[in-house]
Amino acid sequence: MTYLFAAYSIIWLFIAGYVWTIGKRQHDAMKELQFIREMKED
Amino acid sequence: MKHLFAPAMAIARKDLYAEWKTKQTITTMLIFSGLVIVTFSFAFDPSNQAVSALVPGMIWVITIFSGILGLNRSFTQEKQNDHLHGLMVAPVDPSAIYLGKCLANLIFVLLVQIISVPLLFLLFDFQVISGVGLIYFVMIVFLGTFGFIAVGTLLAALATHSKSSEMLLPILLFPLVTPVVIAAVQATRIVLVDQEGVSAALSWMQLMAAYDVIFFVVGFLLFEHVLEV
Amino acid sequence: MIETIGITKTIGEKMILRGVNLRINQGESVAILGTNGAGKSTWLKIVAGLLKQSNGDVLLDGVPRKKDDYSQQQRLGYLGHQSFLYEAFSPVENLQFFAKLYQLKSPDKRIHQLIDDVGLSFFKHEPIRSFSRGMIQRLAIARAILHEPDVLLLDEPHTGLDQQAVSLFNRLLLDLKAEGVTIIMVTHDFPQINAICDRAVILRKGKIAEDECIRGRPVSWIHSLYEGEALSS
Amino acid sequence: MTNEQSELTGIVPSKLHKVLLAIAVPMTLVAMYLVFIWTPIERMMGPVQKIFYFHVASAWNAFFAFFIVFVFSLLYLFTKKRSYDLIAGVSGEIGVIFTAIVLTTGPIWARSAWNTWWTWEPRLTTTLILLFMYIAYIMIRNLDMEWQKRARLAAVFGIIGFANVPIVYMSIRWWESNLHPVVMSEGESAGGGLEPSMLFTLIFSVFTLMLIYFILLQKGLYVEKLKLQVKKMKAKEQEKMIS
Repeated sequence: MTYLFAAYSIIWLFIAGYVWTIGKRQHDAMKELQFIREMKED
Repeated sequence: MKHLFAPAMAIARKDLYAEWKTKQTITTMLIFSGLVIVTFSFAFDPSNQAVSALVPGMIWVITIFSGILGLNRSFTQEKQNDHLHGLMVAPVDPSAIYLGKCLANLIFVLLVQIISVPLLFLLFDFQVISGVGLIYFVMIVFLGTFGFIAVGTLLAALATHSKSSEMLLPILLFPLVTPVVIAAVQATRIVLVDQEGVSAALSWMQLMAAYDVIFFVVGFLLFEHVLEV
Repeated sequence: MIETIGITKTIGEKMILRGVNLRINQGESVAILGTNGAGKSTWLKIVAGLLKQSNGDVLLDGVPRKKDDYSQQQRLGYLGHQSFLYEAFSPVENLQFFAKLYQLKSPDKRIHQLIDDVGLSFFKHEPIRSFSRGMIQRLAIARAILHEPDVLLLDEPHTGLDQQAVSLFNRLLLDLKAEGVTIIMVTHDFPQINAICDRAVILRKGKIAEDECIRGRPVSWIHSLYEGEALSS
Repeated sequence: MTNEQSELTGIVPSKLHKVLLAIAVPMTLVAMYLVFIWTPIERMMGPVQKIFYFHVASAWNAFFAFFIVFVFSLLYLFTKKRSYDLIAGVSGEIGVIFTAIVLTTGPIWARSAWNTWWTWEPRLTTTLILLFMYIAYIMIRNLDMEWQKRARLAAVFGIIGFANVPIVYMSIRWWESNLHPVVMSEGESAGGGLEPSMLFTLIFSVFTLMLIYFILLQKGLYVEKLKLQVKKMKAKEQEKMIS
């Protein structure tokens, strides 16, 4: 039974991990965008 | 067609002739395969009878690792003076470059095998096969090597675009050649170790032949996309 | 003869060429000028068939260039930054290899003639590994005109040549010009433009900025044209 | 500001994304309910057998993801449209995630069912080769060069990689059947011996993961496009500052 739970936690962990990577990419892109905006205003 | 075979032969001959003059690649490949054989003899006691079961695997380890060296050279040497551009501005079908390079690489690897495989048999005191078995063995070696080179040439051209092509090529190549490696090792084992299952060896050879055809055609068709600057 | 219509080329995010319309007639010798990154080499590579344009057409005698039309390719000679020559081979062996690529029939006589023309007769059978830049460039031009092209595309051919090599090289080009070969040259070297070319095309930011006849004009005039000060007078 | 906003409107998260997400959450919950509670416990293997549903579903979706890579690689080579290249790239990444799921849940299952972590079972071995192949694919995608060239190289690899999959599977299967004539795992997931409720759960799991695949694909694609847009704007600004 523990094996079963371990397996399903790993599955969701992997997917969550990928979602997190995408989120980080988006976050970085947004930060960059903010930077460009500030540069524009200068 | 006119722009395919004649230039392909010219390119293959140019590679072989350049190699004849410098003897760099072949020497490196031979020394490397010699070192692999010596390392094997340390790892597995050559006087042990059971070790003969490992000989088929060793043949292909030598082929693949020394082959990688040759494949890497094959295109990195063409980058020195932008030689590939010189080939591309000529009225030459891009696939002719693939064809010529395949041929030259195939000959290099076969030459290395002709020297290193008997050496392996000798050092591991392997009983020499004869007659039909030998013919099968030669055919298996050829089919396996051809498949390896067909994929390897395409991927070597792909990898040269990277700055660290020497590191990239093995990573790209090994997963793709697994079928041919499995088939070649199995068929070689059957022919060399237990001769009873020749029919099984035949079906492995069919698999290799199919692989060879598929990847040669794919390489032939896709090569122009790998070439463009 | 050669015509490019609305050529654009994007490499990475950068738009290198933004619609180049240029028509070059048979027998003209044209210099393509421009600052670094103006797209002149890119344009030349597209005409040579090394790069594919993103948009637009390259016409050769009114026929669009196709990648599998090898008779068009046969009419072009291209000399890039690099020599394309194999260092382990001698001049004769190098030219023999390219003669095979271009499928010339009985090329030996032409090969030896060309090697004599570029003044490498004494080194015919030496591997070119030990050659100087000037010697290699001479052989490279021999390679580019080996198959007697109608159009010669040169990418900064004078860089790294000493005075003597330059004059020999220019004489070669002028001979070719007299034979009616169209010469298109990307360069920065104004005195050589003056010596060889009839027409100057100046690219700025991927577009043609100036297109002038320069025959009989002094070098300074070309310079000011390049700087963008000269008005057509 | 308006100019900038108009540049970004092309890539705002679409409504479809929200709809898909709204379907996905309940569907996932239902799938988990089906897997853990609704389906009967298999007699031979016990509850551990329930790993099977998502294990197989991940495998199928990994194949599907790689098939998408293949299709869009082909499309890219013919049309040279950047969005096709992006789709292939994101799909390859998701495929690797699914493959990793297959390769971690497989051993867990094997451990409890046959008391060994790894079996050189054809499907599992093929999946391992697939993982290596598509990691190599992602490595090509991360090469430092202009995107047109990188996309072209990646597309070539995506095509030959996928063409290789059936051959890898065949060869490993033959190799296996030569190694141990009685393959212990034969038929375990063939679907023939499954109870209807189990089959239903399996199919439901497959669709759940496929929905998740599409959501990830869409989100990944959106972020990639956003990154591109930002990069373009940055280049523009830099050009302005220089001149």
